[in-house]
Amino acid sequence: MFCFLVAFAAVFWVFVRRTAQGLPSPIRRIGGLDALDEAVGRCTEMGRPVHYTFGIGEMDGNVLASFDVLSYVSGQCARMDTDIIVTNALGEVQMMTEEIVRAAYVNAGKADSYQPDNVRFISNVQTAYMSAILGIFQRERPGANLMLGPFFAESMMLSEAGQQIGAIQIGGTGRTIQIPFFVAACDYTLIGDELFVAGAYIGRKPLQMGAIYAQDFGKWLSLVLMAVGSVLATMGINSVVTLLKK
Amino acid sequence: MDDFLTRMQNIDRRIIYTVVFIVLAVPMFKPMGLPLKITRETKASYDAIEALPEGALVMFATANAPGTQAELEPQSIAVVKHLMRKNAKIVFNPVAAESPRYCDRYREMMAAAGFEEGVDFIQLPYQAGGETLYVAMGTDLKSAYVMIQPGQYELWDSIDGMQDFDLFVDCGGGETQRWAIGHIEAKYHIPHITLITAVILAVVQPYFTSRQFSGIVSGLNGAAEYEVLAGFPGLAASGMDAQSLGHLWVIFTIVLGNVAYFITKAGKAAKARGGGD
Amino acid sequence: MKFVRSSLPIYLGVVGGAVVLLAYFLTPKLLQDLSKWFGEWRMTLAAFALTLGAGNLLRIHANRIRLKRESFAFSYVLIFFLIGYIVLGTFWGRTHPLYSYIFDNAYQPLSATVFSINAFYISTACYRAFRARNLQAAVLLIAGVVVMLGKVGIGYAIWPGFATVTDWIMNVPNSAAMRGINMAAALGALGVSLRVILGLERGHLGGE
Amino acid sequence: MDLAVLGVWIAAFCTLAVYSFLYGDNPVFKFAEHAFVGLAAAHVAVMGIENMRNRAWEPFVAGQWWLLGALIGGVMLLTRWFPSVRWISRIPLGFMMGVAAGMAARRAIESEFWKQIISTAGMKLDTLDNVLYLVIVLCTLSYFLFAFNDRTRFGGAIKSVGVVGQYVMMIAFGASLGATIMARLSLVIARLDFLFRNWLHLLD
Repeated sequence: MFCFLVAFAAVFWVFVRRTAQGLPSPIRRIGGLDALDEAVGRCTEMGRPVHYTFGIGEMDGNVLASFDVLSYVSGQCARMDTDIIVTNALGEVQMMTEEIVRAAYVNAGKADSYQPDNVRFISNVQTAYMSAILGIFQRERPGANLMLGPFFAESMMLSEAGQQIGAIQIGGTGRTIQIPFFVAACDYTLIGDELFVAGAYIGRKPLQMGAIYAQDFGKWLSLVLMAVGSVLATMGINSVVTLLKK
Repeated sequence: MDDFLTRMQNIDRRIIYTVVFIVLAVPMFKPMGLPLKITRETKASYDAIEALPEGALVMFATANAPGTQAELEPQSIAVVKHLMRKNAKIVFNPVAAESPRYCDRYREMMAAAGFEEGVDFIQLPYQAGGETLYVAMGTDLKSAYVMIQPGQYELWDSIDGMQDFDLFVDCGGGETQRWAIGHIEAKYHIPHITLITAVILAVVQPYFTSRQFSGIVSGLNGAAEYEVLAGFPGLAASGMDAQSLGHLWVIFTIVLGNVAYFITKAGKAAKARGGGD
Repeated sequence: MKFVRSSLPIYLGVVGGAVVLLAYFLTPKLLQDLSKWFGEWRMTLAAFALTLGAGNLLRIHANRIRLKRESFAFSYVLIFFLIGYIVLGTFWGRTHPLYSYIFDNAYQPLSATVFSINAFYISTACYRAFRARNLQAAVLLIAGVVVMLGKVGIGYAIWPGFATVTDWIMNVPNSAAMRGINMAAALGALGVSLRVILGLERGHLGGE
Repeated sequence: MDLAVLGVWIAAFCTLAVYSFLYGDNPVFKFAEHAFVGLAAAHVAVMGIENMRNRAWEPFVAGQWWLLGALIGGVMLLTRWFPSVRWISRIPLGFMMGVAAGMAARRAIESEFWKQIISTAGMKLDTLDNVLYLVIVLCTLSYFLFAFNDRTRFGGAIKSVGVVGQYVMMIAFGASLGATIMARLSLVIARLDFLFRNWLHLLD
């Protein structure tokens, strides 16, 4: 396993280097990410704010990946003069998002339009968070509801509440159990890994593209290991499993 | 007619909600006594506790919160009662900010049954940190709880680390199960059973198949089954009828919506072909 | 100074992440100790951050009152309960009878009821989502309805096979698909984390 | 009226206030919502303060010097309130992000990736279910291959395998939803039980 980690990191590094020198980079399309501009555009037309949330989960890979998207979306909002409301459940994520949204406004040359009160800490208590969002949806009527991060049971409630006010909704999480709820109530859903490649997909920076290649390498490796392993296991040879357990 | 069909496709949500209320309330007054099937996951949990030696050491980590109490509280009470019957020594460990209040109640329950605090059971203080806390417990239990002074609890002094435990019970509706097996089961291989909300059963079940969890009690059904197995008639069994009836109503609305949808679609297709009205 | 401002946070992240990750595989005592300390530090820092969050909430609602925003009167309610409960819990402790009384009779029912709204919302969401608009939606619908019927007695009365089919769907296609999604997501999480641990992620904290 | 009865009435008011939102937003719900958010934030802050004291300050005073790091970091976080020095708070934030990434990587690789490969690779293909299981895992995973050009023949093939994966995922999502509805209903049952039994005494 450690060998895998080292190999993964090495592949990662090599691909980052190579994409920096300019490697052609085809990626398949991801509908949910293409829809981000549509969502912001719609809010601009309707004069409604965009709502962005990470859910109430711990600061993990989902949150780190979602930071990339937030950075992009808040930049778009700044350019289009559309408000973005970010609601947070974790103290440290609140601080990070303040930094990100502020930086996006500065980079867009709209430092003056940044409104600190729109990046809001609500509560890390799930139900208190939910009730506050229900209120915000009813009173501030966001035209788009972007939910990307480690979601728990709030996924169902937020997406249904957003549906009721007619917001265009994009949900995405690596927490597999919550994906069905997003599929049921959102216009677009980022399934699992699609969230993690979001940064690369939007930004197309060499570093992030490198990550996609390394992840694909990991997937190919596991595909082969599983296929070969179980065929061998059927023939009574357990060498792949023994090797992996080392 | 068309108007009616269109309306069946978009029933006002308030009507759906009202009927949900009614179908859930009625069976509470008029129970129907539908039969209960015991799943192997619940049975396995019961067996794991039944197999414990007298006076076994158990950690009961709980992330119970008001949002999950409808399902987790009946389960927890049944399991704690069962552990009490086995005279187990229990370390209650609230791992979410709202959980200490629940542990208070389990302690009161044990104290009322004649168990002695500090000797037979203790409650650890809540700490923020989530997964970090599980890592810390797996690394070095004692230093994860530096605030407990030596001599404060007899039971705590007799414990060196996670390896001393005979059973780890993890209760929660979120991520704690994965932390428990990732950072504690993976390292010490002590039996783990988990009490969960029914929603997350689909993700937790693979860990039962792979034997990382010895048992799963899931949802109100799981609680009712456990109550039946252990012979404590209780909270959960009474809610089962209401649950089934509410479920039928939801199925009914789905069928209605689809039938209306297809009739309208067929009608439109007929018109497109030039059929008369 | 520029280093401290923009690079130090990133390097500290590199050190923190690398130590925690490597301590999982390597055993030197120093590494293990450091990893343990870092974990403890993060827990304490998380506590600080939470308290700061309450401060943010206070500021926003104070601003609402100051600017007389829509329905600002309710911000007084929020601030009253926020400050009152903090004072009660900090100076008299969480074991004070009044603290527990409020927790049991207001906090807990509020929380449980808000959560139970999920039951209503899922019923309307399924009513809309489970409609065979296209082939994918049809697949979703069929799997959903079969499993729903497999879970209740009446399904068994219609056709005893529903329970068997439900078990099969849950154990084979559902479990296998979830495993595939999980594995891909785990690699994604690993990729995102490595970007931080290798110090390649400069976007979020490096700005001025 | 004694305190316990009053408590039940307060709880019943809270329950009904929240359910009133199902009909539409209204002042009673607004009151309940704001009170709840305030209480919840306070409860968490009380826990946080308690943790700072018993987790960092007291053990530090008792001689665990290494906790100094956490205390300094905590004070640095507090600089957020002062705009001129708020950049200082980024330093502990960077550290927290790093440790979070380390933890996430640890769990991702071991229990969610590696063990799952082992479990799948060790599966004997002696039943139809097992063959199907393997095929589904492979198809689903293929859906998440991103770096290919679907205009080549090879890329087209991967894409079609991924489409199969997509359909299987729809089965899984439908099944999960179907399995969840009933469980969610139990949440309302518990509230109704409270209203009918403890408040209105309609049930014994």
